[in-house]
Amino acid sequence: MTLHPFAMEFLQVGLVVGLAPGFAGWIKVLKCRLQGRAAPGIIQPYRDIRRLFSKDVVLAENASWIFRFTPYLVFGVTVMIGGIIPLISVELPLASTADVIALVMLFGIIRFFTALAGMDIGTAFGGMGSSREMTISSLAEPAMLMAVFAVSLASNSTSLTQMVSVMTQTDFSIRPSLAFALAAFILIALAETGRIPVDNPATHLELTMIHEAMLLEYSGRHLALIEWAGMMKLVLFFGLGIAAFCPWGISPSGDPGRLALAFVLLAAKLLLGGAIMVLIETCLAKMRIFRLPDYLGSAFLLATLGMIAFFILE
Amino acid sequence: MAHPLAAQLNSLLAALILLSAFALLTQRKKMAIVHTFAWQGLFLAISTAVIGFASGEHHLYISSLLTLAMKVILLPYILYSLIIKLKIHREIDAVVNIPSTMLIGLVLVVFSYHLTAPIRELSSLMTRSTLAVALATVMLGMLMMVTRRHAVTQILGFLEMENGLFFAATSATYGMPMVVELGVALDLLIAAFIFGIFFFHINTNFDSLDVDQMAKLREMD
Amino acid sequence: MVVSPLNLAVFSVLLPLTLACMAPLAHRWRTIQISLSFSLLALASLVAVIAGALTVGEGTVATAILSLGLPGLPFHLRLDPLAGFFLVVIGLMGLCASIYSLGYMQGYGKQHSLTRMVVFYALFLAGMFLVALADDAYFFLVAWELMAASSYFLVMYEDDLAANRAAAFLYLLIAHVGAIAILLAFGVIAGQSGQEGFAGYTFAAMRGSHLSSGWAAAAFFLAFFGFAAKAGVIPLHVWLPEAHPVAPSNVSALMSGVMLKTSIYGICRFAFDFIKIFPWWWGVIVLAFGLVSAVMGVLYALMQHDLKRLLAYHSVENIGIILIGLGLAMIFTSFHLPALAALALIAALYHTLNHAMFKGLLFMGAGAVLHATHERNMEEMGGLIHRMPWTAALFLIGCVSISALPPFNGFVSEWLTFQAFLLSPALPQPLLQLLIPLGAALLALTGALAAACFVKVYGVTFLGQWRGHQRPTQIHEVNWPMRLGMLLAALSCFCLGVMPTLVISWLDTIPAQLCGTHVAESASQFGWMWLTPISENRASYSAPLVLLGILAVVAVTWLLLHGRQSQIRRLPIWDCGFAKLTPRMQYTATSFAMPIRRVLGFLFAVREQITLIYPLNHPANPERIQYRLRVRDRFWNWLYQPQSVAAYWVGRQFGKLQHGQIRVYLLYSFLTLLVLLVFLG
Amino acid sequence: MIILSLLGISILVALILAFVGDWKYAPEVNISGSLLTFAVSLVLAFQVYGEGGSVAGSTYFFVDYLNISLVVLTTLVSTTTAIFSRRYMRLEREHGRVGHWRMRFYHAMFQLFIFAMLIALLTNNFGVLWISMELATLATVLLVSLYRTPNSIEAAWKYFILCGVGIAQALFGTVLLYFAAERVLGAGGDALLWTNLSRVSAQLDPTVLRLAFVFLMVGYGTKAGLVPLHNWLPDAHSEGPTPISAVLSGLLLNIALYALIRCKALVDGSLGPGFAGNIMMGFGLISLLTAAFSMLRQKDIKRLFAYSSIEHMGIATFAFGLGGPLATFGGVLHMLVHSLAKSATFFSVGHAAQMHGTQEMAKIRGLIKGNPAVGWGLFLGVMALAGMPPFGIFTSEFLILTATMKEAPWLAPPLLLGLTVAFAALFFKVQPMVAGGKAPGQQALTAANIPVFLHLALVLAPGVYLPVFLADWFHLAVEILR
Repeated sequence: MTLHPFAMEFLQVGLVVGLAPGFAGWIKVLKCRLQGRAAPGIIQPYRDIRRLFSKDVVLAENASWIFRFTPYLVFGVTVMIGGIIPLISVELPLASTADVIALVMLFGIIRFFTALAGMDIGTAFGGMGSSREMTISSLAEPAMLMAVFAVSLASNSTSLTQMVSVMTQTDFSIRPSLAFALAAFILIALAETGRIPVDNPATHLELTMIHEAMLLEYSGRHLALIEWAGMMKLVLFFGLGIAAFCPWGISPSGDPGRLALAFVLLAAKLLLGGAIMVLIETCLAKMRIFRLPDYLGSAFLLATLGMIAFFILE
Repeated sequence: MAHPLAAQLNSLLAALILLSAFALLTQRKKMAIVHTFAWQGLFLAISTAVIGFASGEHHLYISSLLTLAMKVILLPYILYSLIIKLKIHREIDAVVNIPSTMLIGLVLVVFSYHLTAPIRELSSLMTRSTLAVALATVMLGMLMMVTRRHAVTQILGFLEMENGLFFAATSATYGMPMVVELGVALDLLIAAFIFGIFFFHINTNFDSLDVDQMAKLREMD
Repeated sequence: MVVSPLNLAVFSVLLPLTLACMAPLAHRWRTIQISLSFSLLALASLVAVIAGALTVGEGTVATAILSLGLPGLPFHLRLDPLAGFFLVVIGLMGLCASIYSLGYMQGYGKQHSLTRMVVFYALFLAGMFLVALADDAYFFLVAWELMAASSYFLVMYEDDLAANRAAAFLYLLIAHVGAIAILLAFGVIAGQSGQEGFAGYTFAAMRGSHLSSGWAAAAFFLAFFGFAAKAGVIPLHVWLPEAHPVAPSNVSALMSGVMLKTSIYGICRFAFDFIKIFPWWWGVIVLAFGLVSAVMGVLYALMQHDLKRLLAYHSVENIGIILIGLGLAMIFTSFHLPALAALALIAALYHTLNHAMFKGLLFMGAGAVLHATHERNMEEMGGLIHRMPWTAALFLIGCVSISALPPFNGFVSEWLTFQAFLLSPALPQPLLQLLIPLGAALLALTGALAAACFVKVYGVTFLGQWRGHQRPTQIHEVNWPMRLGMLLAALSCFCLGVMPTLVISWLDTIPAQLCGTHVAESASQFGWMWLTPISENRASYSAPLVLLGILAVVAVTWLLLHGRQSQIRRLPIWDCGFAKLTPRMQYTATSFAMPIRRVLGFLFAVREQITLIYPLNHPANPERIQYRLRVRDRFWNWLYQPQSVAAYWVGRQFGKLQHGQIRVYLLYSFLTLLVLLVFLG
Repeated sequence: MIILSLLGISILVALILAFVGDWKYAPEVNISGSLLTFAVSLVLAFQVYGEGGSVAGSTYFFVDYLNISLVVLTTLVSTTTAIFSRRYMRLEREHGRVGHWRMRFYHAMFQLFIFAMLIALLTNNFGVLWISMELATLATVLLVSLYRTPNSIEAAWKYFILCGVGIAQALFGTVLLYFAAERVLGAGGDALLWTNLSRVSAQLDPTVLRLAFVFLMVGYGTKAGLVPLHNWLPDAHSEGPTPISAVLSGLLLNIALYALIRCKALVDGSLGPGFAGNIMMGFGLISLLTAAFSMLRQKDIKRLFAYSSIEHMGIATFAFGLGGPLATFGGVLHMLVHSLAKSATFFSVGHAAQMHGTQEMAKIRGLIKGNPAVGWGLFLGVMALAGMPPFGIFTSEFLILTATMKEAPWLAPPLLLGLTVAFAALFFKVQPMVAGGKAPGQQALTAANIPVFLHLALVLAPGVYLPVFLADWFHLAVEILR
């Protein structure tokens, strides 16, 4: 027997929504270990979210409906994306609702409204956060697109399922273009998910904040939704990377066995990827904001090299 | 039927006209200029009459009489009386560097000769050789208008051009059709009255007839 | 007479023209004049939309010849899918803007003659319709200049400010230079077609003409120059940020949303209809201009804090995006890849329609803000969302659309453009294979910057707290007609965004006409819900599903979270323990754009100066700090200053000839005579 | 017969006005006289159209499609100008700028001027053409100096001398023409008749004609205000009373150009189109460019439009020089519409100057607010002159440009440069005068609007719709010149 595609769809969404806090916890734990601190434990994020949900909401006097609507929208979009990126199987009914470019734009929605929410209260910090966030993202966008382009050249498609099936079905070959693109993608992903060296998710030092600065005024369930969505976003970026660069194991059909295997492999990849990210974050220091152009410029360079490498070498 | 004598007479008169043109170009005194102009008119009238006699084109007699009346008597008289009335016969009229002016004049004569050469080839008239002189007179008149800064002398230059034209008409084609001759004379008459009026106005507005004073309307700043 | 699309179109032209003649009669009764004339104009626009929609839908071609015009060259009319499409674009925006004007014009006092507005507005509308309908060079130019002149008078509507007059003059001048270039282009084609007299000046003859490559290039680039001057393509854009802000907002909505598009129409006509066969580098040049305009346009927009000026610069950007699509289409055509060309063309046209809608919406919104606050400077605004909820909501839709965020319409066309970019590997030209993707990167940059820019616009204008000096309590929501106009535009933004497949299958006759292929069956092979430009394996996007999915999740979470009881407490903003926060402490538009100004500053002429003002008694610590920032358009000093200087220099030289002394004049004529005699006598 | 009556009426009116010109109803007399001539000219026009071709009045007069259209134009513009000058001169009189005697003089000379131009148009004889041109000049010289201010005297003097000298050269050209003709047609008056000359133009001696045309070009070119012979024109236009400026630019320049194209037609007959054409194209382009750039830095409103007249004359000359049916058609049309538009503009300009008591553009502001009719009249007139469609000038310029693109594409850029600069200059100067708030000390006046808007309507017509009979009318007129 094979699972019905819709079943798989719900399964995957469930996985993303359910495992995201766990993944965040895993990263926290690793980090603490690496930095020789006592770790709160993997399920700490679940506790935080529950606590936040149970709290009342405190709103600034002049918060408008945008401020209150944003968390729901952010959460909704993130879940939607979770249903689109093929993590365990390519046979997702929603997979064809958006190709990579559309996915990037969906992430764009999240950013846009978060930034608006940051401006809504009218504090200096919110504005600063939004301004920096939008700057970084606009500088990251071209690199992102070049990376996508370099990858799409191989499979001659921008739809993720197609990429996955092409890579998994054709026998393995070392592609310099993909290597370059992967390097570029990692740099961009760090920037987009607001990790060191671009942004520090743990800090609340006003002048270094970027992403957090936009969320300063949130509380209660709103904050919970946004935090949760943030964790999912991290997972999804990993998922995107996995689907684009090492999709092996993602099952082409709804056969439960393959699915189980796919799930195990996915978990392994995630844990490994998390570990790598933690290493990066621990080894690097946060950059000054006006060094970012160089950082994202190099990402763009790598992606372009990937594209050129495809035309020249392959 | 071409009288050799008439032809020679005509060339002589042409020479005189050219001479008077140069004289006009270089004279300093107003009165003298007016007199010279009258002389030129006289030569013109005579030559017209001679041509008329020689060629049997009798309407030329009329035009010669017209010339006599206008250019020898009327216009000089008007100018004369104006100069007296406006008391401007003392006014000096700077001529820019006479020798060079004459040199340019000579060049112009040569040039007009060169220009009219082909026409002389075509023409069969006995007066054909004098067309060059006519054109030269026109150009000398113009040169005079360029070099003189006094209203009266400018007018005289203008009238000299008129003479040249008239002479050209007679020498090239034994005179224009009668209508044209009359019309030209009429225009000349009106022109005479107009510049008469203008002398008064200029004199009253600029208290001198020096045209170089009239340079207020200009583009350069 | 039988009701055919062409007749409808002609009706929609005649109605405004007659209105323009009749309007002065009603100048006594202002309200009647407003309501009657603008509702009639709305009707005319509606009819035009219907006519255009029918034509595009059925792909019919209708022609007519009027008894007016030149002896050898009567006015020709032609309504083909391309023209029909632009009729729809113009008509839709005309409809919204006219309804909007019903309310907007109420705001004008007695000191501005309403008649002038009505007359020139009507002429403007009629002119734009005629541009799309004209089928011979003379008629086209007449319509073109009618459009230019009437919009010139509209820009100068509030003519008591010298700045407005200067802007109008600049606009008219550049428009006229463009018109002359277009005239030359027609002249080249007709002159080379070898026809006698006027025969070469009908578009029919131009379609048939076969030019040598050199003359073809001359014709096309003359035309491109002319149309670019109208479209505000960089570096011919300087008039645009001057003229659009000073025009009344209903007019700037039309100018920015629609009038610029007529030049896109012209470029399509010349490239795909008249010349048809051209080398690939034409497309590359168009593409390059498109990219430069897109990036520079959005960057300059980011630096603005005058709301309407900012929107004007965004028009430059979007025209750039449209040109990118056109350029790609031309490249693909020149390599005989009609299917790909069709896709790129569709992308360009789709964006044309979208931009008309959301830019119109945004300008109308800006007009509403202006109407309510009498303020164009964003630094003086803030928190309007509380005062004018309708405008805020509708303006937000415009922002989301122009920032190319799904599921709204801006995204669809930009996504299609990206798809067209990603098809470049199909080109047989290795250089292009490598270079064109970089263009895609620039387009991505543009999109992201646009998003940043509109976060700034919306955040500074509508969110936060009121920064202005006057009491915000005087600010009120705008009247119903204005809301209705904006609502219509917003709705069309939404529909165009959610059902792209339907739109594309409607548009399909145009590539059929210009490129000779269809895209619709491949585009909607997968059901109307999925948009698959090439094939389902290539790329796919389903706006309805995205919308539904997001809405579903949002609804579920909301229900879940509001099932439980938990109240919301409203408190003052946390001031970090400092002294009381004041609205002046908010992030301003300038500060928002600061990082980008720092990063890409070399593209602007930025002048920053900080002066510390010390009190007299103790000069140790400054009491006030003055900060002056001036960001200027480099192109003005580079291109336009020198020209005017040169013109005046030449004028002065000619002036010197006119010396005042009569003898000098005599000398001139004498010399002229002599010279002529010497050389010709 | 009709021709004679046409001329008779105008000279008669001139004589009457010479006696009663300062009478209270003199303006009305003036108007009715012009109106009468206009009516007669219309009759004449229909006769020509009826007989299809040319009507020979007598040996000395003749009418064909070309000159009758100019005759009708002349009488029409003279009528409207008379209507305009009624209001205008009354105001001048109230401001005390002209007295009784000068009013009489003004009216008489006005009609005499019209008379001279009609002769110039209708005559068959090149000699008489010359004479009447001279007469027209002389008639207007004293009108230019009507105000007796130093400037007006200076302007009139320059006008008198320069045009006198120029026209003298034209006479020399005429003599040469006669010389050439005489050898074909034999001596006597008939040798200067256009009707004969055009018949035998092929046999005329080329070398003589070449010389003759140079003189005629310089002579009549001076009257037409072609650069560099134009220096009298701005002064004369700016200093004379406005109605005179209107007819000078609207009519006299046209007459000069008319003489020129007649001569060109002859010369082409024997020399082929190249020779005369190139000279005229050269003069046209130079005039266009010089005038356009000079317009940029004008301060006096009437000088501005004087230069624009030079510019348009340049365009027309260029068109005739270019030759070919399209360009010549454009040229003829341009002459007509330009004179209408220019005189209309001058009417508005005159009132604008009266409202502000100055011709200095910097002091003229807010015309539309002050007097909408004057303001819009000026604005629309300028749009017409700048070549904005759908005004007729755009049509003619369109024709000329298209012909240029066909015959001589490399000449299109300078032509367009000139047009663009002129456009910029006109709008740059006029827009601030028309739009915006009123100038201090602007006084209201009741303007004469009928002439302005009548002209503008007539200018608008050919841009939108040219009746068939008018169209082939012009085509036949063009045929005459080829």
